[in-house]
Amino acid sequence: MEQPLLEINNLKTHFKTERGRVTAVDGISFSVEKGEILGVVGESGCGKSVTAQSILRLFDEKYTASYEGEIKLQGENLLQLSKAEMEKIRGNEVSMIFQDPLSSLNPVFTIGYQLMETIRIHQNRTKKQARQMAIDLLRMTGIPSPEKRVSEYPHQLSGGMRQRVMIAMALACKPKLLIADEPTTALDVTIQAQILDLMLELNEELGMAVVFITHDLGVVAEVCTRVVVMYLGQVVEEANVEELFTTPLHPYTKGLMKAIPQMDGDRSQKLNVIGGTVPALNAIPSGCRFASRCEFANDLCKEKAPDLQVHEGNHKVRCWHYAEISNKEAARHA
Amino acid sequence: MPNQQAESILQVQGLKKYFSVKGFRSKSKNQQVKAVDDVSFTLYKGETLGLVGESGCGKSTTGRALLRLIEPSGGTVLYNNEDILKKSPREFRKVQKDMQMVFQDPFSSLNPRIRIGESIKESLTIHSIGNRNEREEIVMDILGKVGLRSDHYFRFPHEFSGGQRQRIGLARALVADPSILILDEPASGLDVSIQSQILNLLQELQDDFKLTSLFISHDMSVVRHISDRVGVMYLGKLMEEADTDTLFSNPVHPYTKALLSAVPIAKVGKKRERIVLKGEIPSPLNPPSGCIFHTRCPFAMDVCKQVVPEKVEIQDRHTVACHLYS
Amino acid sequence: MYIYILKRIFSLVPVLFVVSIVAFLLIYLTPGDPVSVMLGQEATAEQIEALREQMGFNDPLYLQYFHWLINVLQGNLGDSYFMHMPVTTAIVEHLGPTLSIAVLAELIAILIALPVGILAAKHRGSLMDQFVMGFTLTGMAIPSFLFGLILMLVLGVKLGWLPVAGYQPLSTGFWNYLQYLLMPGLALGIIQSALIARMTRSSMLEVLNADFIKTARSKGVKERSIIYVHALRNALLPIITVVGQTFGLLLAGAVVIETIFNIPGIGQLVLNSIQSRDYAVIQGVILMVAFFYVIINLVIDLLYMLIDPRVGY
Amino acid sequence: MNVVEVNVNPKRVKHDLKKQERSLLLRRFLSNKLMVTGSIIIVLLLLLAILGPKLTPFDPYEMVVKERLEAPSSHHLLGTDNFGRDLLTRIIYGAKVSMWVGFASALLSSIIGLAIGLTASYYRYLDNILMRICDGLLAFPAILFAIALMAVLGAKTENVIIALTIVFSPEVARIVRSRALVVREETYIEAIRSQGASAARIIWKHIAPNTISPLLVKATFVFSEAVIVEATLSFLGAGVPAPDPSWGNILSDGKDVIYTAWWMTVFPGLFIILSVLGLNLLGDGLRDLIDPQSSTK
Repeated sequence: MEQPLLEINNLKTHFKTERGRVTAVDGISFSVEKGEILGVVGESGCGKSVTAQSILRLFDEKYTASYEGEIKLQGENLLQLSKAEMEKIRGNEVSMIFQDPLSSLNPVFTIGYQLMETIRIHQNRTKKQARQMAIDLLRMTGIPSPEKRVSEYPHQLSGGMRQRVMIAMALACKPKLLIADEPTTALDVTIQAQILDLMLELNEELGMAVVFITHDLGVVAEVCTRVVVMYLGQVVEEANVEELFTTPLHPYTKGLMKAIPQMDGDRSQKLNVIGGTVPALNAIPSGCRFASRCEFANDLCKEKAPDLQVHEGNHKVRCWHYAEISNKEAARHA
Repeated sequence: MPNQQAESILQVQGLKKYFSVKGFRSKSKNQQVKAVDDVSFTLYKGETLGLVGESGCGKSTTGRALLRLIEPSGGTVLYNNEDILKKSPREFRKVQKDMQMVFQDPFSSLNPRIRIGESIKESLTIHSIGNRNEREEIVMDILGKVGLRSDHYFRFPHEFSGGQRQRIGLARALVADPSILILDEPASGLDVSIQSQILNLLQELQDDFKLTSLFISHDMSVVRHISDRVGVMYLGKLMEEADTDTLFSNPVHPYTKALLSAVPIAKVGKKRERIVLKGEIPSPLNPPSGCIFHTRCPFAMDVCKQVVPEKVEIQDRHTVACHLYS
Repeated sequence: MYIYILKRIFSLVPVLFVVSIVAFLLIYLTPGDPVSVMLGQEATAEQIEALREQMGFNDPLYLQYFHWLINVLQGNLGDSYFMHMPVTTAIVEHLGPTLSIAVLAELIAILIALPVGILAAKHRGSLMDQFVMGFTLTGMAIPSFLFGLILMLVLGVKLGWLPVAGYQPLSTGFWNYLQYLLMPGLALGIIQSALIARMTRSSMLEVLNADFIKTARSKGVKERSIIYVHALRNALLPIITVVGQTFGLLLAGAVVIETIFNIPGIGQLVLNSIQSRDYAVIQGVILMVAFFYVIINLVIDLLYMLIDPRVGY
Repeated sequence: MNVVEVNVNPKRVKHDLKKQERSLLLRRFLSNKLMVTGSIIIVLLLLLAILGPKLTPFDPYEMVVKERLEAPSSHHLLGTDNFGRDLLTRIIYGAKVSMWVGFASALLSSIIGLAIGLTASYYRYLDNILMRICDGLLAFPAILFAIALMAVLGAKTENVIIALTIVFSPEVARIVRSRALVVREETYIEAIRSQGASAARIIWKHIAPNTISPLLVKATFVFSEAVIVEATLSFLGAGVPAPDPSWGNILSDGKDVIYTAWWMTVFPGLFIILSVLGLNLLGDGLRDLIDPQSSTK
């Protein structure tokens, strides 16, 4: 199996706060193959967005953030690169789009300026060439009359349009990997559908791998090929999308799946509930982090933290009793 | 479940809310944004009507107009067959006891400077229910009903999580024993696992308090789960209204079809063809003529461009406003 | 676009109206009877009364206000009894030095404040940042006249680099003109820079937390141009607003500083008027400064349009 | 902070909670470096102003011509002024004047500013009128406006307070109004309005308490600015009239003899800087302390 495009080993991201050091991402490991769409799913505070931004080292490393572990892009560990080398990679080999289209574009510069900026940083193009490339990029992401839009300002466009501009900006230098941090969460459902279709087309056309961060399992099912489920700074389950939805193993993943009101679910049934609340990052319990909310937790879970074991193929899970739980449930249903 | 001969408790007829936008450029005279344009529906006792639609469709303005948080520009709202829009503030206060609202953002729906018990007690003091220490008892009792402890009474909002704050919002709405509950995206600001706790709690409370509710949300699957009937809104107009099962199993209006098909399903292998609407939601400053959906509708006919479609009842309590059916 | 300009200008009318009312009331309520001063001690009561009637001092208040307003609009701010000349000429004669100090001080303030504020924001939490915060806090704590005295003591007397007092108009050569203005300019400018630096720092910090900065960084934009291109342009708005608002403070500061370095500017005019109870001059100066303030803030408002495309759209 | 299981009678819980909150506030107060240094400076100055007169043997008004302009010595710790009066004593009495003028004008302009700001934010038709008046008043720079007002009111210490109040109230009103307008749009105001609360109840129980934190911070800065403006007024001879001592008029006496009697400029100057710096530190510290949300972030 040739080398994966991106390989993250035991990534830890620490933040200095007034109340001491907080570890938002605590030993994350997963890899992304060329042209694959990997879903990273979890609830707020699970560290999925911190993981995404750690890949591009977007946090301020002088005063607040520090990293441990490895982030290998085609064998090269990004954590050891200098600032200048990192700046060459950002927007060129790996680029990113963000959640809130209203605030992710600079309000005082035109769309054209911000698009051309990416092009001219990484490729030596004249202003005229860069402008033409910008117009083509806008057309590629489905924006009507791109010649006019180029000289408009962000506040003149709708949320959906702005997200298309963000995607155009990210694709300016044909990156190998696109990190999408909840790109459609702030959009309406019909606009979200358009953006998701666009991303699927671009992934096929350009063979560009995508790390898709979201909290919406519906979006994961529609877009991703493989999924990583995160809880409180750790990966608790990793599987192909079919396996994850048909045979989820970790109690948290199962709980999440049953907690969502399904479009074809039984309306008379009460929704499944995951009790309690997520522990605070500076008060992480010993043992399994999900123990406080897990109905199957026993003393072993409370004392010793399980690590990510391989169930079969590339289906991994971080739970001591996932096998017994599945058998018990299978027995109950039979 | 919707019982057919249920007694109607609130009749909304031709509700309108027009915001006038001062013409910024000389040539554009004072334009009007028709945020809510001639919306009519009925709330039946003990039922939950879901109001669903994308941002800017006027669903939340409709909710606020019923409580006159935003003064409507027209239409009538009959409660105990009196039009509450015409009542004087003093008379309207009685209605305000019976109609309570639950808001979306857990982090700004509670006064940060006041202990949560006090915030809940406000409603009792305003409607002079019980005397001083009786009120404290009533509040502690309602705290228990929403899954909090009586000693939470003395804590400040910043000491609670998002889910707990929504419970406090529910307690505040229910403490004066209302008959109608208007919920504006009560669970949209929460994570899935907390959202399910709140939705279950909401259904229990609706049964205990025999409440009639108007549930406003952009999340189709949540609305489907909790509503008995559903109305779909687009750019200020009510496009279609029906019992939940009818609407979700065979939607009639092209917009409803597109809306439901756009919702991503957390199931694998069910690749259904999706109707992807072309173009963007038109700007409310100059909405399209005739049927406002015609610019994006795959079945748009000439008549749709000129004439505004009438609301037609194609089946029992299943109405739609579309020329394909009038 | 032009609608915005007209709107801004039009919105000034009520403010200027209030300014004129306040200025008029200040004059009207000031004790001392101008007429008796004019006629001197020997004048009999009847003569004073006749002159009062003739000059319209017994008219109803609003009538006096209109007369006063019409005069002001024609540039006539009444007469100075002490200096026996119209207030307007007195002010215009003394305007030169005060304006030059104010402009010089503002330049010094901006030249110090902007780089210092930006660097403090860039190296947030570092020693440099703490030093800047210390400098701004103390800077705001020193009254400008006190700092002027200290500078005079140190630069003027001890080191003797700059003349301690006096003023040479520009016509007598640039360095000649500048050397007298440097010390007052520095005294005012450094205090003013403390305020603007503090504002620059907080405005830059706010912008640096915005989402579009993270987008720029994710595009591989160099840290330098993130600060000076992406962030600074957005941070400029609140900064120029503060500069506009504090320019009025600066004019008043210039007035005070002059008394230390006895520069024949508006300051001295005001000081002498205080001692000689020549209130018409004081009110005239106040009205002029207020008018200046309103105009400057209008200019700042219009500058918004150039910086932020959302304004006036 | 996770909520611990407690099922005891509510009254005692209320009592314990209040104690807990006080100790939390104290701990946050002590951990706030700015706040602590600021308060120490201000407390020392207040003690000086109140106890000082009892400690110093000299009378601030008694002129001893032969001891004129003496340098700081064991006899006169900070030396004497150009009328032979003990400088330290005059500075102490001056502290009482300067601090009192600053405090009174800060308090009065806060009260007036709060009233104007709240009314303008709630009653929109009044908003325009009140705000244009404030803009008009704000066009007059503080020091010059105070000079003009003193000319109208006459040179008395109380008049300085009135003048400063007129000068600073519009600023406070503008800060209160802008915060109140933000608070007005918050959901909890919409909630209380939907329940039919009266305008007065909404303003005083829900909007006003949430405008206190910016008001307190602004009041501290008004206090420090008032001390500077009073010093400037007295320095120009338009503030606290001689022979009453105030830091400003001591500096004014010292201005002409600056080369020989440097102490007449340095010591009162130091006291002004110290008091204003203390107040600025207090203001900055207060800003972090007041908002409970900011503390838990």
